[in-house]
Amino acid sequence: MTTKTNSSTNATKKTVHIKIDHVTRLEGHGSILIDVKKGEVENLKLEIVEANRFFENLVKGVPPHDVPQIVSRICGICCVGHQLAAIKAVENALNLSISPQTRLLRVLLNESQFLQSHALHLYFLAIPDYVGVKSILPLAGSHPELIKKALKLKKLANDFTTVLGGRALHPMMPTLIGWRKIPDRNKLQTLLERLHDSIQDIEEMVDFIGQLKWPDYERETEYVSLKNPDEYALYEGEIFSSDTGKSVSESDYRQVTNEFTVAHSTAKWSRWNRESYMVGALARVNNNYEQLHPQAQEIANTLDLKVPCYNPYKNNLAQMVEIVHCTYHCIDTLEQLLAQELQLEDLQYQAGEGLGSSAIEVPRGILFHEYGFDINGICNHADAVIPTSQNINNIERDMKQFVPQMLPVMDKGALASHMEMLLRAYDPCISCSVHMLDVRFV
Amino acid sequence: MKTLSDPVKSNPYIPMMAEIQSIEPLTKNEMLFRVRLPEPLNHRPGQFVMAGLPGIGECAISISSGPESGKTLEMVIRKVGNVTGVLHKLKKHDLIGIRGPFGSGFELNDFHLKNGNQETLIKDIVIIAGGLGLVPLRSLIIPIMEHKSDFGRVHLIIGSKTPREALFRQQIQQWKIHPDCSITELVDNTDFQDWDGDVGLVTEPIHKLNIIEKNTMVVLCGPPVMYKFVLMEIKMNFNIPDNHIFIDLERRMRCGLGKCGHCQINHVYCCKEGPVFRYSQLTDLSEALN
Amino acid sequence: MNAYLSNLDQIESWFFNLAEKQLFFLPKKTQGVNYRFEPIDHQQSLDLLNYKPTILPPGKNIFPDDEILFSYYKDDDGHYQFSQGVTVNSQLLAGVRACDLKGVYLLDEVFSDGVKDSHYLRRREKTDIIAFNCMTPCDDHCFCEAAQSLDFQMGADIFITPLFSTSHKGQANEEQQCLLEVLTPRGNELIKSLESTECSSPQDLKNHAIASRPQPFGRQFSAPIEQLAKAIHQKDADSVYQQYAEQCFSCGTCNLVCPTCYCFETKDELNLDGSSGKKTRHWDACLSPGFAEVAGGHNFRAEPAARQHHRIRRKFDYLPQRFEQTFCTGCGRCGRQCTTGIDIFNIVNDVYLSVQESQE
Amino acid sequence: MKPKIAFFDFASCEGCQLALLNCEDILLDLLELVDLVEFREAISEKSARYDISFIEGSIHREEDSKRLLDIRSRSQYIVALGACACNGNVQARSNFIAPAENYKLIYGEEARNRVQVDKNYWPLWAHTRVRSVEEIVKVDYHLRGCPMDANEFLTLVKALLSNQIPHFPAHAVCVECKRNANECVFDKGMSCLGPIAYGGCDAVCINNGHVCDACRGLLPYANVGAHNALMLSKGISKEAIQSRYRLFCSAEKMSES
Ligand SMILES: Cc1cc2nc3c(=O)[nH]c(=O)nc-3n(C[C@H](O)[C@H](O)[C@H](O)COP(=O)(O)OP(=O)(O)OC[C@H]3O[C@@H](n4cnc5c(N)ncnc54)[C@H](O)[C@@H]3O)c2cc1C
Ligand code: SF4
Ligand code: SF4
Ligand code: SF4
Repeated sequence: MTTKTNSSTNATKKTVHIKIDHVTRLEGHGSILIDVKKGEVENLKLEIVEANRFFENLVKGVPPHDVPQIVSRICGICCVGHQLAAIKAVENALNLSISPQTRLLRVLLNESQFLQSHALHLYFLAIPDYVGVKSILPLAGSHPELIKKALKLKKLANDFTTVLGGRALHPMMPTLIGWRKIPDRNKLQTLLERLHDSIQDIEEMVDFIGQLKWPDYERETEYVSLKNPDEYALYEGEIFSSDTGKSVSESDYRQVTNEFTVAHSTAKWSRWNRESYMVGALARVNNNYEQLHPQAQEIANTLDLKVPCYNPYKNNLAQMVEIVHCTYHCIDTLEQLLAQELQLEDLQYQAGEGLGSSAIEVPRGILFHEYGFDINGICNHADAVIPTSQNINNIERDMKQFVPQMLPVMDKGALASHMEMLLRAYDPCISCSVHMLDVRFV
Repeated sequence: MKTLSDPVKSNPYIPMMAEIQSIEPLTKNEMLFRVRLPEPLNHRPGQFVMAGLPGIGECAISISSGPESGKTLEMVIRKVGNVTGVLHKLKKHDLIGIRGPFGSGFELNDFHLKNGNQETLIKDIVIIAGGLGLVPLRSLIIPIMEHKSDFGRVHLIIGSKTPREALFRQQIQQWKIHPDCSITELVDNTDFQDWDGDVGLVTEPIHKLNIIEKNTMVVLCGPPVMYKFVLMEIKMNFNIPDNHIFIDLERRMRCGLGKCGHCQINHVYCCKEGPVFRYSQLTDLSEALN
Repeated sequence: MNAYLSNLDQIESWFFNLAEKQLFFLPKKTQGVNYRFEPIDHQQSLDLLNYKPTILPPGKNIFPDDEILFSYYKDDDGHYQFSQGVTVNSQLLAGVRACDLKGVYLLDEVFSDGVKDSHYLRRREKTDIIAFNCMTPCDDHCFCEAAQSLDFQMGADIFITPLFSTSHKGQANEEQQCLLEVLTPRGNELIKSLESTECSSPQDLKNHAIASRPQPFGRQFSAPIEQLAKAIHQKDADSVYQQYAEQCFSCGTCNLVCPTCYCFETKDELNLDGSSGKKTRHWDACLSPGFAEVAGGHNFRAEPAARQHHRIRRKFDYLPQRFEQTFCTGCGRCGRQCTTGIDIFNIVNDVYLSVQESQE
Repeated sequence: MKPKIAFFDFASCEGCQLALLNCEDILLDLLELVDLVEFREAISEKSARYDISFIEGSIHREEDSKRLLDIRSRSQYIVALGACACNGNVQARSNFIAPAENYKLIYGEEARNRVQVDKNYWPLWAHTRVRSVEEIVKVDYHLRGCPMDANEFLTLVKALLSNQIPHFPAHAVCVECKRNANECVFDKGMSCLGPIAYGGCDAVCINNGHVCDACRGLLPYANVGAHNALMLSKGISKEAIQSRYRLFCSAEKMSES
């Protein structure tokens, strides 16, 4: 990270130039550029400088079952989400249906990634900001017990993904229709016990987070998430907006994202009912609070997270709440799964022409995938809209409001670090966001 | 089951730990290690040990000291890779793991003037060493020089790439004073350094040897490429029976016990039947000298 | 030693019984077409009669991959303290076919030759074997009769011969009677828990069963094995090795699945603390390109053909010179599992034919 | 002095760095032994010289290769971390599509024109071929796979910490299938790139019911001709075989055939 700041201070008529190249503790490459002349924000840009990888083109020409394996490589942190989104979209394209066993396994797999991603983001990437250190390393010295617990939870989440998926990164067991190999029963049993044991640790972590101070900043925006009448929507649902209070179906996702490009970003931008919207943990908790596990609602209370919450920094609190929700929900789901005999299913399918899309909630927000296949069942169309690319627009707007508001009370250093913290609070995943297709200019 | 009746007590893979008494750089990449063993090796000339460090690895290293060296073991180790690289970083008093001695080695009896009960007169011993080949042969030359009167004439041809790489020059100087001992030292190339020996390949002095063919023993050790040319030169000039020619071979070795299979040359194991072979043993081993 | 008669049902319950007391391995069907020696499982059906040789031979249970040769730590005075490796538990391998039994026997010979390999021998001492005689060739790859391992029974504690036709699974005649020959004192212990009757004329029954087997049994070489060995010993067949080498992936599968391959690589591992660690050994394969490479980069068998040549001669020439036994048991694994379809049976035959031709 | 270790990422999913963060059991012990000076994903510190630089990701733009050259000049050892760095990974598939076409497909013609006008951001978009790290600088060691194998990572770090030369045997995935007593994928009626692919992953995909797609790249001695013939003999079409070869190994020679 290089932070260049020059300013000529004249009380309120500040001139500030801030450039933060390659923001650290961030998945992917992004830079922040802020130019304030005489108290007026002249230029504020969130630059996404990640190199292009053109994923939508990469999947063209491959058979259906290879699609999830390729798009898994969009992002390490979100690999499970991308795989599941792709699997669902391909299944929709080819009209394939799945068994209840497969659905349970997918729900568990998806939530294992919530546990792993949220734990990683909170403890390794975000919390150091609030404790005032540069990384997790000094925390290992000052808060050894906390770090050990965080590592333990992360390990549990990784082992969870590994047992369900074959490995923690780019798992290979899930595929179209079902599972290539059935997870080991004894290992699932052990996981269940470990999840029970982890509750104590999680509560202690909640206590720690509860003591942190969050910047006092609010900006009301549109919150978008999936909604499902039967459950706290993570694996599937309709796309819901807090602005309209209405939902559209996953196949109509383009109505929501309305992507467009800006020159300073290799990732594309989105907007729906107003100039920008927010997805992610806070949006989900805001929209679906009632369906959270009762224990998670209680924790939200303890953490003083009241819905609707308009403070983007508190996305971190929403992540903590979701850790609690997923832990309890995984325990219930695992028990349900273990109550039945697990069967290896026939994975033969008929590949042919079709177009299908899907929406799934991943740690950072809603993820949309869409694929098309020709009559030989070879992929000829792909589209993916990633949570971060939906959020970037909103992040930049948050910053644009934050800077003038705080300019009188903050020096340039504090301003710069609050911008970084804000960016990190969204848990943006920039690697993911740099691959869009099919642009319509609005 | 006959093979299993005697209980196995010892673990042949655990090394004994020897203390380094001195380390002496000989050339840029070769060092002479003198180590003190917990018990005498009782080796024959030409045998080798597996030297290394637990946790790091082992490699085959020839014993360079004479058979009467007791608990002291001398090895010359060239730094070429993993294990040898780590050994080169050791210091005096450090420990080094040793297993062995392994391999056939030389039977000193074969070289005695009066060769055992066969009563053949071994008048001439020709020893040709190329590069690091001198290291194992030193364990043969030392006992010969120490009991010179029991042996006939000794002809040493010692080749190195450059003067910088010539090994044991002082000791060779001392060998020269023995009666009936001719020593030719050569380098491929003087590389602009002082050099009082000859310049050329080890094959060049061979035809000049003054020997009684049927009473001669020849010993060769050097890099794989050397053998073919040296043997050709010997065969062209002399009629020495194949079983009077000894060749010291090198292969990759992992166990030293004739099990791991890496050092196999056709049906023989280099670590068991070798590394010293009579040429007569090798003539129908297609892989030996390729 | 004694012989007994019993039937398959009784043998089955005997196996489950024995499995209560010790680690008990039995061939079990995989999800595809293969079998594997696995700890006995109560839901499994006994597939003794028709199972085709397992992916790995049972001898690998005595010579496991990644075996610890020793572990060590440096004490406070800087002295190395060594320990032997892992403790060895007793195990029982049941349903071992004659070819694999011979494989184990050959490993016994190898590891007790010269300096004894304590690791193998300690495991072997704690391994009981209940072997099984084949009444039909297991599949098209088998050539055990030609390789002289059919009916091999040395090294087994108990040797079972089915006294009924096994070619039609399920609809077996009589009551699936088997002859059990007890070959060791250990076998005598094991058989105590079997419901059986003593047999007074085992040899007659066995001869009769053997005589009713299909003839010839499995694939047959173009000449007796002694003549093949002689041909292989000669060097004229380079073009045959070359021809097979062109198809070869140098993957080493053929070595790794072979009951008589035992080459290994050792690995020294240091723990993160820098002062403790272990030495392990891993199966290695002479077909793998780096097998004969030495420091400095010289490779004594750089060409795939040289490696094939080495493999074939090791089985039919080199090791037989040392141990007076062919080191191919005819189990057919290498041909069955070679992805590119190279079958040692064909190489050996072709080498023989090519040497014959060149001599005419 | 503890060795200075740095991680740099280029175009990748950053999964290899994550794979390291996932080694919870040894992470803290490991951090005792090394001085982690650059790890953008988890810390915010910097250093001028590095003993071991781990490079993750493939190289797509001129500014990336400049940055890589600079890292090389400041590092004692360069380790290519993961399939992206070692052989371009799946993104190298785009080498079969002309760059201009890529832009058009992803961003649309108009976006391209607009970008060309705004010179400030031009380097961000100046995309060339997808290249492996070795195509640009000398690589001392490769940690192959997508993602890299944590055990191999540990082997490498332990070796370098104890002055050893890390060694990764170049054997096929089949070797590890045998060590795991796996049933061969071909016996299950599917096909596999294991016979020509670098092992070292413990055949993890096959252990878990999948096939090998050669994410670790091709063995230097891979007998591609024989493999191609094998695949054809299983009734797989030429196109399907090529698509398979190009899944992870597009940067390699065989897929050009
Ligand atoms: C009988 C005999 C006597 C010898 N005497 C001497 C002597 O007196 N002095 C002397 O200096 N040398 C001697 N050598 C040679 C010495 O054994 C080698 O130089 C030594 O093995 C080098 O080991 P290293 O670990 O340093 O090199 P390595 O790093 O092991 O390199 C050796 C070769 O093995 C390969 N390799 C390395 N590690 C592995 C692994 N883990 N798995 C697979 N392949 C690997 C490498 O590709 C390389 O080609 C002798 C050899 C023999 C056989
Ligand atoms: S199994 Fe087949 S392809 Fe593999 S090394 Fe052996 S002969 Fe070659
Ligand atoms: S060489 Fe092949 S057929 Fe012979 S014993 Fe080995 S695996 Fe079986
Ligand atoms: S499954 Fe693949 S890697 Fe494994 S043995 Fe078969 S071909 Fe080789």
